[in-house]
Parts: sequence; C-alpha cells; structure tokens
Amino acid sequence: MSVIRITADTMEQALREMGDVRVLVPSGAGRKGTYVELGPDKKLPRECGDHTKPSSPPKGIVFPNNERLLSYSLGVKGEISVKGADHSQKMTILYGTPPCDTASFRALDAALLKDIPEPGYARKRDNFGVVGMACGRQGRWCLCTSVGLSPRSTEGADIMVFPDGGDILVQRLTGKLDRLWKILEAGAKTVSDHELSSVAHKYDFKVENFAFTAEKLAGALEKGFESPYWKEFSERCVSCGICTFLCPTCHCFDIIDVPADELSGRRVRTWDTCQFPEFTGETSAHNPRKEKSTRQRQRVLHKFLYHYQNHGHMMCTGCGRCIRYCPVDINIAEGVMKLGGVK
Amino acid sequence: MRDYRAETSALRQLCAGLLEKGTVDVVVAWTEGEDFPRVREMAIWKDRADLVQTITWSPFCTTSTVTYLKKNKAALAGKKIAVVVKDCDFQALNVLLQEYFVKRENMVIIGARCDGLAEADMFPRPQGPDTAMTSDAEGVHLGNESRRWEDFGFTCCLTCSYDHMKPDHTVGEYGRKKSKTEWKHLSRILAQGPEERREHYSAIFEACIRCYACREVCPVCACVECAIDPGERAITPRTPPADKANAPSWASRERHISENAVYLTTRAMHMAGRCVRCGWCERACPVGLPLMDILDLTNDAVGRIYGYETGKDPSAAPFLVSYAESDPDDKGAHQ
Amino acid sequence: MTTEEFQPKIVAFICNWCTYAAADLAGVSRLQMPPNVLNVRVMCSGRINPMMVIRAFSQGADAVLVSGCHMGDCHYITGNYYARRRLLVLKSILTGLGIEPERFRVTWISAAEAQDYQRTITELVESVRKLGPLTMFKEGETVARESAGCVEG
Amino acid sequence: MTDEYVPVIAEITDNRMETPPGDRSIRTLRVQKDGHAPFAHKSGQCAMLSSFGKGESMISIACPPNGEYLEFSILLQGAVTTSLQYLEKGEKIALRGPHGNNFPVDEWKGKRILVTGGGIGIAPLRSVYGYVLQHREQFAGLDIFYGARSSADLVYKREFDEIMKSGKASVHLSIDRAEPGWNHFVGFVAANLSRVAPSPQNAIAVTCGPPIHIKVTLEKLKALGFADEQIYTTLERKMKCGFGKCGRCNIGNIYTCTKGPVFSYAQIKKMMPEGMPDR
Repeated sequence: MSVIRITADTMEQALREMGDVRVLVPSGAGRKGTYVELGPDKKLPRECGDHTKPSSPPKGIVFPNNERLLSYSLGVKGEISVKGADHSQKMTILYGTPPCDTASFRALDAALLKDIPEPGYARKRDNFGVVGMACGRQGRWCLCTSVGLSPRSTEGADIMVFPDGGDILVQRLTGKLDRLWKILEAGAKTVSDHELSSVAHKYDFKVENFAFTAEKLAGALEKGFESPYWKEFSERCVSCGICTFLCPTCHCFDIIDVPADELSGRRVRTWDTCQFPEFTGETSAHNPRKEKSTRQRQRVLHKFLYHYQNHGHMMCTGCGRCIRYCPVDINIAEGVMKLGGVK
Repeated sequence: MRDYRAETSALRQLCAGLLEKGTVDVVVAWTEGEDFPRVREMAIWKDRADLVQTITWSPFCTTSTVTYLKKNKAALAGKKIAVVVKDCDFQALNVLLQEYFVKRENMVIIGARCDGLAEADMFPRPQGPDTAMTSDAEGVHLGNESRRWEDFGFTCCLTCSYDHMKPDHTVGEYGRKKSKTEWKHLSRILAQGPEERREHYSAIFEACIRCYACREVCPVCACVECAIDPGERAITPRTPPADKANAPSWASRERHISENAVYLTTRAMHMAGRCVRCGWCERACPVGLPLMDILDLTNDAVGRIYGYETGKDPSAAPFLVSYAESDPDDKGAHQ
Repeated sequence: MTTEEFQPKIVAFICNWCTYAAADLAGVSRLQMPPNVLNVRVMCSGRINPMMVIRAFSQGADAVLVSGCHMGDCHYITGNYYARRRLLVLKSILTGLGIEPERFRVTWISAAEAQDYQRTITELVESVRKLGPLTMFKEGETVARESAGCVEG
Repeated sequence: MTDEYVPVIAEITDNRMETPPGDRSIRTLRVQKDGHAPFAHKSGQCAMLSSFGKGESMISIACPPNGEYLEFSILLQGAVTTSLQYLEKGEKIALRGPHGNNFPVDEWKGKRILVTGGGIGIAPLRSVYGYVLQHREQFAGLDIFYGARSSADLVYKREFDEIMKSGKASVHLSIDRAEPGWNHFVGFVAANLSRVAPSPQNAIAVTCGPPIHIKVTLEKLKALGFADEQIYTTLERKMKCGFGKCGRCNIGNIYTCTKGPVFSYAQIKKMMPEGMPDR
C-alpha cells in the first residue's frame, strides 16, 4: 500500500533524522515569507493554505535567480579555456507546499526538461523531492480550480500529505523520496483507499474567486490574439518583474557574461521576464514586443495557451501571487475571463 | 471625519465638467477596479467621458497617477491633461516639472488632500462597491470595519506633512497637515555603529530579487535609459554599432549581494532631490524590503545638510544639477 | 591576516589640473608615500559620476579618494562645486549604509600642495589599514549563496 | 550528461573582408577544429558564437555542410559582432551548436531552386545555394536573386562572378540606387524578381533578409503564382539559450531556436500573427 497514517510529530522526527538532507519549509505568509531551512528553532508546518504561502515561490530552490554556467579564461594570444559549472546540490526536500506551488514543478519539468534539458535545472532537480500538502484555506486571489488543479491535487508531488486532526495521511506518489518513505513506513498503519478519499474529500472545497475553466477558454484565447482588449488590460502596467519573478512557473532566463578582469570571468544565468522591454529587443533595435500590451499578451498566453498546447496542462497553477502583488492591480484571471467571453 | 463617497462624487462632477468644457483632453485619475476597494489608474479621454463615473478617491488610492503619466508619456504627449494627485504625487509632479518632463501649461492639477493611505488587503472582502468609506484622526472605516492608521504600517504616510501645494482644483479640505507620528526610525538606525548598519543593509541587499518594481513604480524615476540597464532601451535603428558596442556597463545584471548593493545604492544616489517619500517602492516591493531605510539616507542628507525641500518649487533647479557656494566640505571621518 | 599585514587597495580619482599636478610634484620632490594608491587621472572632479565610486567599492577598492581643485579654482569654473554636492550626498549614503567615512574622502588639493597630497594619502592609507578590508560589497565570486531572495540558509 | 552551455573551442582559419570597414562592415570567419568542422550541420542551421566578456550571438552558418569548416558572415551590429570581427587568423573562438532546424534541401531534389536574399540575409541562403551547386546535377535549376543597398554592401561578389561564369546558376544582382559602373539591376530585390518573373512550376523559393524584404518578396512570389508550400523563409528572434528554454524567441507556442528558424510560408500562416515577417 502506498498510503499510511502517522502523527505529524513522526514526520518531523523522520525529516530531522535524515541527516545529510536539506529540508525546506515555508517561513511565513506574504511578502516577508520565503522557503527556509528547517532549523532546530523552526517547527514543521502542520497545515498549509493561503495563510502559510510566502510571496516568493519555491522555484528558486532548483532554478536560482543567479547561477553560474561556466567560467572562462583567455590567453593573451587568444587562447580560450572554459570550465563548466558544477550544478549539483545537496539532496533537498521541500515540505509543506500548497498544491499550487507543488504543481509548479510539473510545469517547470515540462518546460525545462523536455527535449533538451536545461543543465542547471536538470542536475538540481535530480536531487530534489517535494512533499506536498493539501491546502486547508483558500485566499482571495486563488484560482487553482480554474486551471485544472484543486486544493488536494497531487500534481508535482513525490509524497503527498493530508493533515487529519493531529495525524497526517501520507501518500507515496513516486519513488524519488523512498529513503524518507521507508523511515515513515516502518511500523506505520496502512490506510485504505476509502479512508484516504474520505480525508481528502475534506479538502475538496471549490475555489470560487473566478468562475472559469481555463481549458475551455483556450480556443477563445487563440482567437483573441489581436484583440484590442490587450491594450486596455496592460494600460497601467509599469513593466516591472513582479508578476513573473513571483510566479512559481515563470522560467524565462537571461544569460550574461560577467568579466572579472580582461582575461577571465564567468557566464551567469539570471531570471528574466517578458515584461522588460529589452527582453526581446534585438541589437538592430527591432523589437517584436515593443508595446507593453504585446508583453502582457505574451505572459497571459504563455501560461494559458502556448504551454497548454505544448505540454497539455496549464502553466498557471492558480496561486494568485501575480494578482495579489501587482502594484497596479492587473488581474490575469480577469484578463482570461474577458478574453474568453466569460465576463 | 471625511466622507470619501461625497468627495468622489464632487471629483466626478469636476472631471466631467473639465472634459465637457474642453478645458482638457484627458483626465488621469483613479478608477474603481474589479476588486473593491483596490483602485486602478486610468486615462479617461474626451470621447469616453462616461467613464468619469468610475473615478474614485479614497485612502485606498495607494498607487500614483504621476507614474501613469510617466509610463504613458507617448500617448499623452501634447495633450491637455487633468491629473488627480494626492499630496505626495503632487510633489512628484513638481519634480517632473523641474526636469521638464511635463509642461505645466498642459496640466490641470486636481489636488486631493490625503490624510494617509490604507491597504485594501487589511479589510475583509469581498464587499460591495457601494460600501461607505470614511476616515478620521483615528483611522479608516470601510462599512462596519475600522482599521487604525498605524495598522497599515505605511511609515511614509504616518510621517507625511506636506502643506504647501497650490493645485488648480481641490478635493477635500486643503488645510494644514501635521504628521501623525514623528519619524525616528532613521535616527535609530544612524545611532547604531557601522557594523550593525552594515548588517541591517546587507540583509536588504541580499534579499533583493531585482524585479525593478521599485524603479518602475517610482513616479520620479523617469529616465528613458536607466544607468542600471545594459543600454538597450535607447537604441534606435540609427545607433551606430560602435555606440552599442562601447555602451558603458555600470552594473551587471547578476543577482547577488554585491550587485544588488550597487543597484540600490545607485538608485538612492539618483534619488537625491527627487525622492518625495511617497513610499510606493516600499509598498510595492514583493519581498517586503524596507527600501525607505535606504532612500531616507539620501533624503536625510538632502534635507538636513543642504536644507533642500524636494518637490516644493516646480521652478527651482533640480538638486543634483545645482550647487551653492556654501555647500559643506568633506569633514573626513566626522561626516 | 593581521591588520599590520593588510595592504589596502585605494582608488584615487584626481583632477588633471590641480591634484594630478600635486601628485606629480610630490613624486618629483621625492616625498615618501605608501604605494597603495591607484591614481586615475580625470579632466575634472565634476566628471566623477557617483557610480564610478560605487563601482570602485564593489570591484574591491577598500577606499576611494576624489580630489580636485580648490573651490573657485576649477579649470572649468564650476566643476568642483557640482562634484562636491553630489559626492558628499553619496558619502552620506555610504556612511549610512555602514561604510566608514574614512573610506571615502573628497579633498581639494592645488598643484602646489604636494605636501598636502602626501599627507592626505598617508592619512588615508593609515586609517584604512586600521579599519581592515571593506566587507560591505563582497566580490561576486566569493558569494556562497547564488540564489538571492529565494532560499534562506 | 552533456552540458549544453559549454561551447566547443575552435580556431579561426580565415577572416575575409566582404564589405569595406565602417558601420555596415561584413566579414566572413572560417572556423575549424583540428582541420575539420567543429560539428556537423545542415543547411540553414545556426550556431551560437561567444565573445567572452561580451556575450553570445546566434549566427547562421553560411556554408553548406562540407565536413571541413564552418563559415559565418558577420555584420557589424553590437558588442559581440564587433569583437568577433576583430578575431584574427589563428585565434580561438568558442561556439556551440548546431541549433535549429534546416532547409529540407534533400526533399527538394529534382526541383528548381529560387533563392532571394536581401543584405546580410544572403548568409543563411549561401548554405542552400552552396548545397545546390555542390549537387547541381540533382537539381533542375538554380536562380539567385540578391540585392543590397549599394554595390559596396554586396557580399560574396567574387563568388557570384564565378558562379555566373560557370553557368551553373543564373544570378540576378541588384542595388537600391543607381551607381556609375553598375551594369546589373537597380531597385529592390522584389522588383528584380517581378522583372525576371521566374515560373513557379516545379520550383521552391527561399527568401531571407530584413523583415521588409521578406514581406515584399512573399507578396511578389505569391503574385507570381507560388504556392505557400513552395516558399520558405527564416524567422529569427532574439535568442539566448538556443535550445528552447529561455523563452524569448517564441512565436505563439513555437520556439524559433528549435522548431525554426526555417519555416514554409504555409507554416507561418498557421502561426500566431506575430510570426508575420513585418512584426
């Protein structure tokens, strides 16, 4: 069986005793929150929801904002020597992410590992597992049920946890965290499918901030490419990177050279965003996305159309961060609904 | 006690009149959004004058109409613009006037007296868009819910004391305003030793994700080409290759403590005589950094050492491109 | 590394018309000075962009000196007046951030004041030697944590 | 696991001047590694050339596959291209690739190939007409239309003279404005095209150049009766990674660095409208 019932304390003890593993947990909700290491003074989260969701997404653990790709050194006669970077990282377990953040790894895997894998992400992903948790409280900007997920969905999780009173039900979904699973499984009570579904059912509430189903609107979005609405939608956009840097699935990046001196330096990958005007600006001054309406269109359609066409699921996971933290109240759900003719 | 419903309807009438009489081509104001009481800045053009009925004014207008002017400069160029500004936006507009970014003769300034700003997220929602909005010396009241000014933690608003503006039209009582609390935070930081200050500011530099929201929302960060950018925004098809190849690179886009420090320090430097302490950068920062702690170092120097009042006089020379023979000299270690 | 052994790296932006001449005269007169200073000759102190100073610090300078003509003696009439205002605002910011005021000096030394130049440099090197290396702007490569803002610890 | 970011180090074995020095200088670099091509490629593919400390640029490979060398014709544009142009014979260069798809030249065997290039857009086309010239007997014909602003801006001039002399192809050169001593066509490439009016019968048209060139040429080719499937062009956007991850070169859901840069006009028509050449 792959579902067991244990106490939350057993889980905490198991994670702490794993030794050479880095365990990351959300440190708090909102702007001040981030994902931090589970130190001795930190308690393992017992529940999760909008009230535990940090403004920073967990993507930075495997897809850092700043990562060295290679170091180079040049000789005075034009010789070049290049050393690739070591992208490996200590085994890391992310614990207690709400389903929206958990599902972000499904989207990132699809985007960054398919065909030719992105080397930095691929190496870090190898040593990284996610213990997702069912979400107990929706927030004002949540839209997971509109994008094909739900407060109990297990997409992207290696192990899923359903809090049930003081206990938790633990469901094994992949073999990635089997070391942890073996510790938990020893002496634990197995749980029937029936019991799992009755506990999971508690998390089946409908998130009703925005009444639409994204998959049904894909066709309308495709037709709405040249809609004048994009101009209205992006009119007050200030072209900052909040919506994309805080998005758990946005993964566009820039590659820059940082010279240390004339003859050596490093090549670095940093987060980039389609919202910056220079993102697609070519040296010849030609820029296919010069207007901010075209840039906002790229953001919305990439999430709700292009990724869906290429990988079969929405790139938006419905966490609502881009809506909540947008300084000028640009609402991606509202945009999709208007374009899709729902509203 | 101020009733923002009443002030809003007065404002709507005023704006409708300006558009109707043809005094202006466009009104830039806050309008009701989908997510009451959050507001949205919008340009209402003459041909859509019916939209003035969506104009709103309340302490929830935490954004800046001047940023809207800055970001939509091309669309608004050469037009007669009426702009609704709260007190800090007014100062920002004065800074832009000083730098010839906008022309005063093209502007009709509607000053909305602001008693402080309130965060929509602090109130339970959703509430109907007709909910009563009032405020008094204690705080803000939205329907049956009340929050004290201090609850929002908008330090810039709590210490705001602007009282010297002359708008063309006013909303609300345009009397003298006193700050609600005294601003002691910076002096507390400065009273610490260099070691502690380094620690405090290093934590800010380290956590910055370089989304540039602070720069983009800033109403006075109005340069076409920012020194921090790799020189790509000002390129035209006629820019010679040599210019593009030799563009100076002041800061790299690497995100780590050192480059973040370069970015934020440079921004603080360029804000000398520009920062009007509207605090929007701090409110917008998605990782909650106390950015005003950095900018106040600049504001403190500009105000205390040079006695310069930012944004007070639209016809004065900008701070950084002027000098006085009485400016102080470097006193070595005793700065 | 003990403070006795520490050799500070100091970048001096000096104006062509006054301080550079003073430095030249100091050299010709064989005035003894510590060798820790890298002189960068510029045409006027008014040419110093504050970003040059910030960049110097972030690229590993332990102290920065900007030196030009005395007030009223600027070869370009007012360059040093502008420089004084913006550089001292920068100094206030840097001091506030926790960079000791000794690390950033703005002085005015005329072409004849070789001894002033010698004294300024000696004092600067001595005081920075006592302070030790600058830790505020760590060089990029030495930063262990490459993931700013995402993961703590 | 191979690291996509680590480039191959190769040697510059030739750096030829194509157009006079100045703001529109074009030079052709020949790159070899131990006497061979650094990697195998197909006509139309690109490579990411590095100039360390400046950055990387996606440059079309301007020669047909030959196993011996790669060639890149580089127009002076910004920081990277400037430093690439300064590379001297014997110096090293870092490059990665090949990136992108290719012109289906093998499928075109037995057909007449029509190449229309504008400006530096002739560089990727050189890998097409070069291939056709290599295997001339397998193709029914070859027409090359090529134009630039002035005679000084024309690249591969000597090569075109040789091709014309050899009679293996008909070459139609043009410049935008009249010049003394110019005995070819004066006007845009598209105008030259309608003057010659090649037949669409059993033909494939390949075009590349500045966006306006592609747009007008497409219209002309359509007017001449070419079907959408007979017209091929390249779409290039700013690229950073070169393998479909960095997210800036997409047109709709198609990443031009992996699914492109070569598209038939029929494919382009099915794409999101931002793929149209005038965008």
